[in-house]
Amino acid sequence: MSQRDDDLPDDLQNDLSALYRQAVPGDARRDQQILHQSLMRLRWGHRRRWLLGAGGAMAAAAAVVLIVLLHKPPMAATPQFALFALGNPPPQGQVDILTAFRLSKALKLGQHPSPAWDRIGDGVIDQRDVDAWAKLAVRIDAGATP
Amino acid sequence: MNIARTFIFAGLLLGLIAAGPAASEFSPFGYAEVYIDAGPAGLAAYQVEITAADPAAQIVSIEGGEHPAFNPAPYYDPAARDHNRIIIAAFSIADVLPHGRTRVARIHVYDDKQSPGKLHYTIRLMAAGDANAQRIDATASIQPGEQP
Amino acid sequence: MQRAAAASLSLAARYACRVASDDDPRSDAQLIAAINAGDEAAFAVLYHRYRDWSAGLAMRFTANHADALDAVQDAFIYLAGKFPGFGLTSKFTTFFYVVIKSTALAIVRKRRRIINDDMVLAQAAAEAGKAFAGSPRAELAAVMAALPEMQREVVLMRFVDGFALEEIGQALAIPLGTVKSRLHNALAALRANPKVRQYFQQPVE
Amino acid sequence: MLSIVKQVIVAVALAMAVGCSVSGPRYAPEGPSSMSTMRANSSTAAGEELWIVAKPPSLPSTMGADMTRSPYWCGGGVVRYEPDPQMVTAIKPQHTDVTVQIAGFIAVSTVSQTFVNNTPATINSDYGFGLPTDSAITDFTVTIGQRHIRGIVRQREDAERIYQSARLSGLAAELLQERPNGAFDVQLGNLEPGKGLDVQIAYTQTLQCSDGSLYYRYWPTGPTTLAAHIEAGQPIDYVQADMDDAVVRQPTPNSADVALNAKEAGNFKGLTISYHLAGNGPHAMCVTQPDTSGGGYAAIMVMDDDPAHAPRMPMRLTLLVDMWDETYVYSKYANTKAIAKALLHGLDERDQFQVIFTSQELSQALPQQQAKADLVAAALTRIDKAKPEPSPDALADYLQAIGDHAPTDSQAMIPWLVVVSSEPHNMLSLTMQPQHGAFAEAVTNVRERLGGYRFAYVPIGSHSLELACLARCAGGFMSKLDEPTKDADDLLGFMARPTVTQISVDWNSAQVDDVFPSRNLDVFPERPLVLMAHCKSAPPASIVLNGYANGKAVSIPVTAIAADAPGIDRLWARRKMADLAAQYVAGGDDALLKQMTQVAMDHGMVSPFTSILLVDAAQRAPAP
Repeated sequence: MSQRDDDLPDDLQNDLSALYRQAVPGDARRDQQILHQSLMRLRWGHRRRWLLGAGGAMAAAAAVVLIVLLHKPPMAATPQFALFALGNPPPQGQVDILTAFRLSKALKLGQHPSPAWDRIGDGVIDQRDVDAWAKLAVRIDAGATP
Repeated sequence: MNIARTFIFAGLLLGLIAAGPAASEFSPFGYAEVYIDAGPAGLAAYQVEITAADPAAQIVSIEGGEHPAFNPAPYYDPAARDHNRIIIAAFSIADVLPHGRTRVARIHVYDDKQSPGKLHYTIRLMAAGDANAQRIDATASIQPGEQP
Repeated sequence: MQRAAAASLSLAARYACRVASDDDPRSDAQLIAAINAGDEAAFAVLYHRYRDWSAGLAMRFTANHADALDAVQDAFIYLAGKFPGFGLTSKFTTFFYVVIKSTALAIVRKRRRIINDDMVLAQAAAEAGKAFAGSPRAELAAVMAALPEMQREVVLMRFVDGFALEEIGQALAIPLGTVKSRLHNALAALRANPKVRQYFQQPVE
Repeated sequence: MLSIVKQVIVAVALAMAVGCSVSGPRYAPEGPSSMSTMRANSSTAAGEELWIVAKPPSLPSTMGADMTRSPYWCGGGVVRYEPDPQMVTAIKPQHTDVTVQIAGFIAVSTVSQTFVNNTPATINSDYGFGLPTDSAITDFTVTIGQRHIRGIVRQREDAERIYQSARLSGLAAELLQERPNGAFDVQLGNLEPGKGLDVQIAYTQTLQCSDGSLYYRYWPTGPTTLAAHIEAGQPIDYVQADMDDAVVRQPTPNSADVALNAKEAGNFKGLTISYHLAGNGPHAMCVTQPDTSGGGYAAIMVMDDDPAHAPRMPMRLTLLVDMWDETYVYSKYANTKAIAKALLHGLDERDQFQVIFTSQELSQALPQQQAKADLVAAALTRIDKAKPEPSPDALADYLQAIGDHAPTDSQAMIPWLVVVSSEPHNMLSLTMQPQHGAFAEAVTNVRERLGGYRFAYVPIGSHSLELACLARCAGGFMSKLDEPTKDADDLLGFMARPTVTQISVDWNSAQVDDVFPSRNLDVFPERPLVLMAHCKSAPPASIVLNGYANGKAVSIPVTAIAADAPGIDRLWARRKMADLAAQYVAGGDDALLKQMTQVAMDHGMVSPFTSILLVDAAQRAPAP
């Protein structure tokens, strides 16, 4: 490599700088956001230390919340209940949209459907089971397994 | 005679002009409106199976209906492997339900063989229910929509 | 957690309000040692020390202010993620050049869904001349854009960023000989190009 | 055509290769993706395990950490005015609304974004986004005014043809595709001036797991509201969200809620929601989903990041040091040497090692040796002295080194094909160049010959695409090296310290017929195991995981979190497709292509073979 390769005319260097070193205007707000994110990231490196304490506190808070929830009175029933009896879901071959609708309505009315309605099998009968019954109803052919 | 020939010629010409645009207006896209007539009962749930007569037709989208109770897009089989056939269904627990004939859904169709606007569809009502989720007598119909 | 976030934000706000001029006497290595020890203020100093340098460099690859600032943000977040336990094995700028380039290219790729870095860099190089349309600088930009990326990059690192040849080798992880040969070939191409020959007609001092 | 098919196949495998990768042991930064150290959460496809360790300064975007995180709903979509398709501007979501349901380690996200065409002309927008890897799109709905239109999955070519046809005839149309590079994009056709629409996309993903925590991430690109509900199925130690606008509450010991209302447009760099499971030792979760035929799916995650459960085990390490002279700007054999030396420094006397220098044509092998200090020192010296392009007389050493598995043609004579012994051990290949020509041989070799090898790959260049694909084909994953010394030690410590090994699953009488991965079911610190299974019968309510921890047999009973997690079937399907892709790439016939398409169609899944199409045939945009 020759000496010439390690030097360039000033004009050329200046023009190169003008072309490839364009200044980006300062933006205090953006600086703040960048620093904020960076400092949050910095904290991740140390998170184990302070999270152990925070974890205990949150667990205690969760326990309190749980107690409150356990003492919450159940939803009051309305007189309409008697008008609508859910019964059991039909066998798979006879499931249609009314199956899902019945369950949805029963849930809206605060009824407690039998475990047979637990389409998902999570021990809780809710809107997710309604969707599962509805999806079953509209399958062109049963079974998604290739 | 010359006048008559002129009229005939002009008539043919007008006919051609009229036919020209019609011939060039073929669009492979169309849609069909799905109606349920539940009579006086309020319609709270429906399920229908729709088949386009042309096996080459492809259902490309499903749209909800006009009444707020059935405005969301209905349930359907996402796999929908039979392109010209689909089962759609919806229910509503809204207090205000449609009575009489109401458009519950719209299917959007593609067919590059024949205009979906002229396609023949069959529709089979699989279920219809009232606000108490009791089965009700209803009729389902499907009608190709106007070209946009 | 929320307190931590709020504290971080207020701290960030305090430091963001500082004037960008760097009046901290500590060296980069000392700042990094302080950050390793948990001194977040030192990180802010490092940020302000290199914010403009980083943004200017990112602009080269993104040709877009917003993307350049995104690249700077990603780069400093990445840097923050290396603490504690981060140590410099070269000059900070040598290390950070690679980071900025990497984040900038990732952003441009993502924005334009281009997966080939050379395309990104060639576009950025071509963009550089647009602001100077009709001037000799536009000619220079066109000539630079025509250089192979590996040569153009070495020229810019040497004469715009002021890296020593050894530092270029470290940053690009190429042997010193390769740096020299790329620089030599690039400058030979510039000298031979009539569009920029006028730069070389005056003797180099 | 064939090359396109191959590209798609590679894309399937690639998507899954990326899908195996999640955040690093340190929470991997989303910034300079190609610089971050990563660990994978699972070995996934059937077959052996291939570890790929990359240092990719110019990593393709789909291989970056970005693609292993939550989606970028890029504001900077490309908008082409008609009639000038070259004219480009940007369309940004005015608002984003996200709901997230997390069941154990499975998250279902529904992202609704409002787009308005504020330009003076009808536009076609095309914006790309990355989804979390190991994720699947489950729904695509567009709302225009009061009209809700849902798209339908169609074969990719059909969907694209119909979309273009609709667009050209002035109909509002949308197309959601998976790109061959593993990213996704949405095309919005004929969005009229002044009009807007809401695009809603739902997707399912597995969460990243590290340090006993599970991580969900989302990056707002503008004003965003997000509501997440976590149902862990076991006690949660603590929950956190790292954006200052986020509000966290934990209503029950097993569940939590996170709410975010980010009013600022722009520069947020992501919300990370994480929850840490109570207790130490192995954590296991099982999430199930019934299908419509009485069967269902189960997704299982096992993690154990406690180093105390992972004593350092003796290793057999073979280093394949590529000395092919650099031809790419990023190729650097000096770095290869640095990594090789760092790895050797990490050995202890119980380990065995072998160094093989390779180039594009020839290799020369040092003998298999005990990692005694003097022998390691000698190897280090040899590495120092190694020069590119070894001399031809090294061929004999090379053939001797590879013994019975000598490749039959020079093209196949590439580092991945070197099999030094049939005994399981760790093999690290430090290679500069991908060997496109012998891809099928490589896959076959990895699937059929390498057995229990733990095979790491260090491409000293920007060729991660093929390697990631190969990794997936081999049921492996991709990780990256950042600083040779630090991360090589890290890698060795990691490879030599399995926490739970030889895991088997007692499905508790459920009839399970397709599980991915099917072999090498090991757990490492920072590297959980994720299994996806299809059940012919109802998914199990509980399972038992048996394995070995610290040399002792362990049993981990797991109660399934039965959740309506739409998409577990699709997550399973993607792995099924990847396994079919691996068979195809390894020389399978074209029937496998049809099978892959069928799997995607059966599951209503967006894939390289299938897209979601949405056409509004009832509304035509005015001519531009």
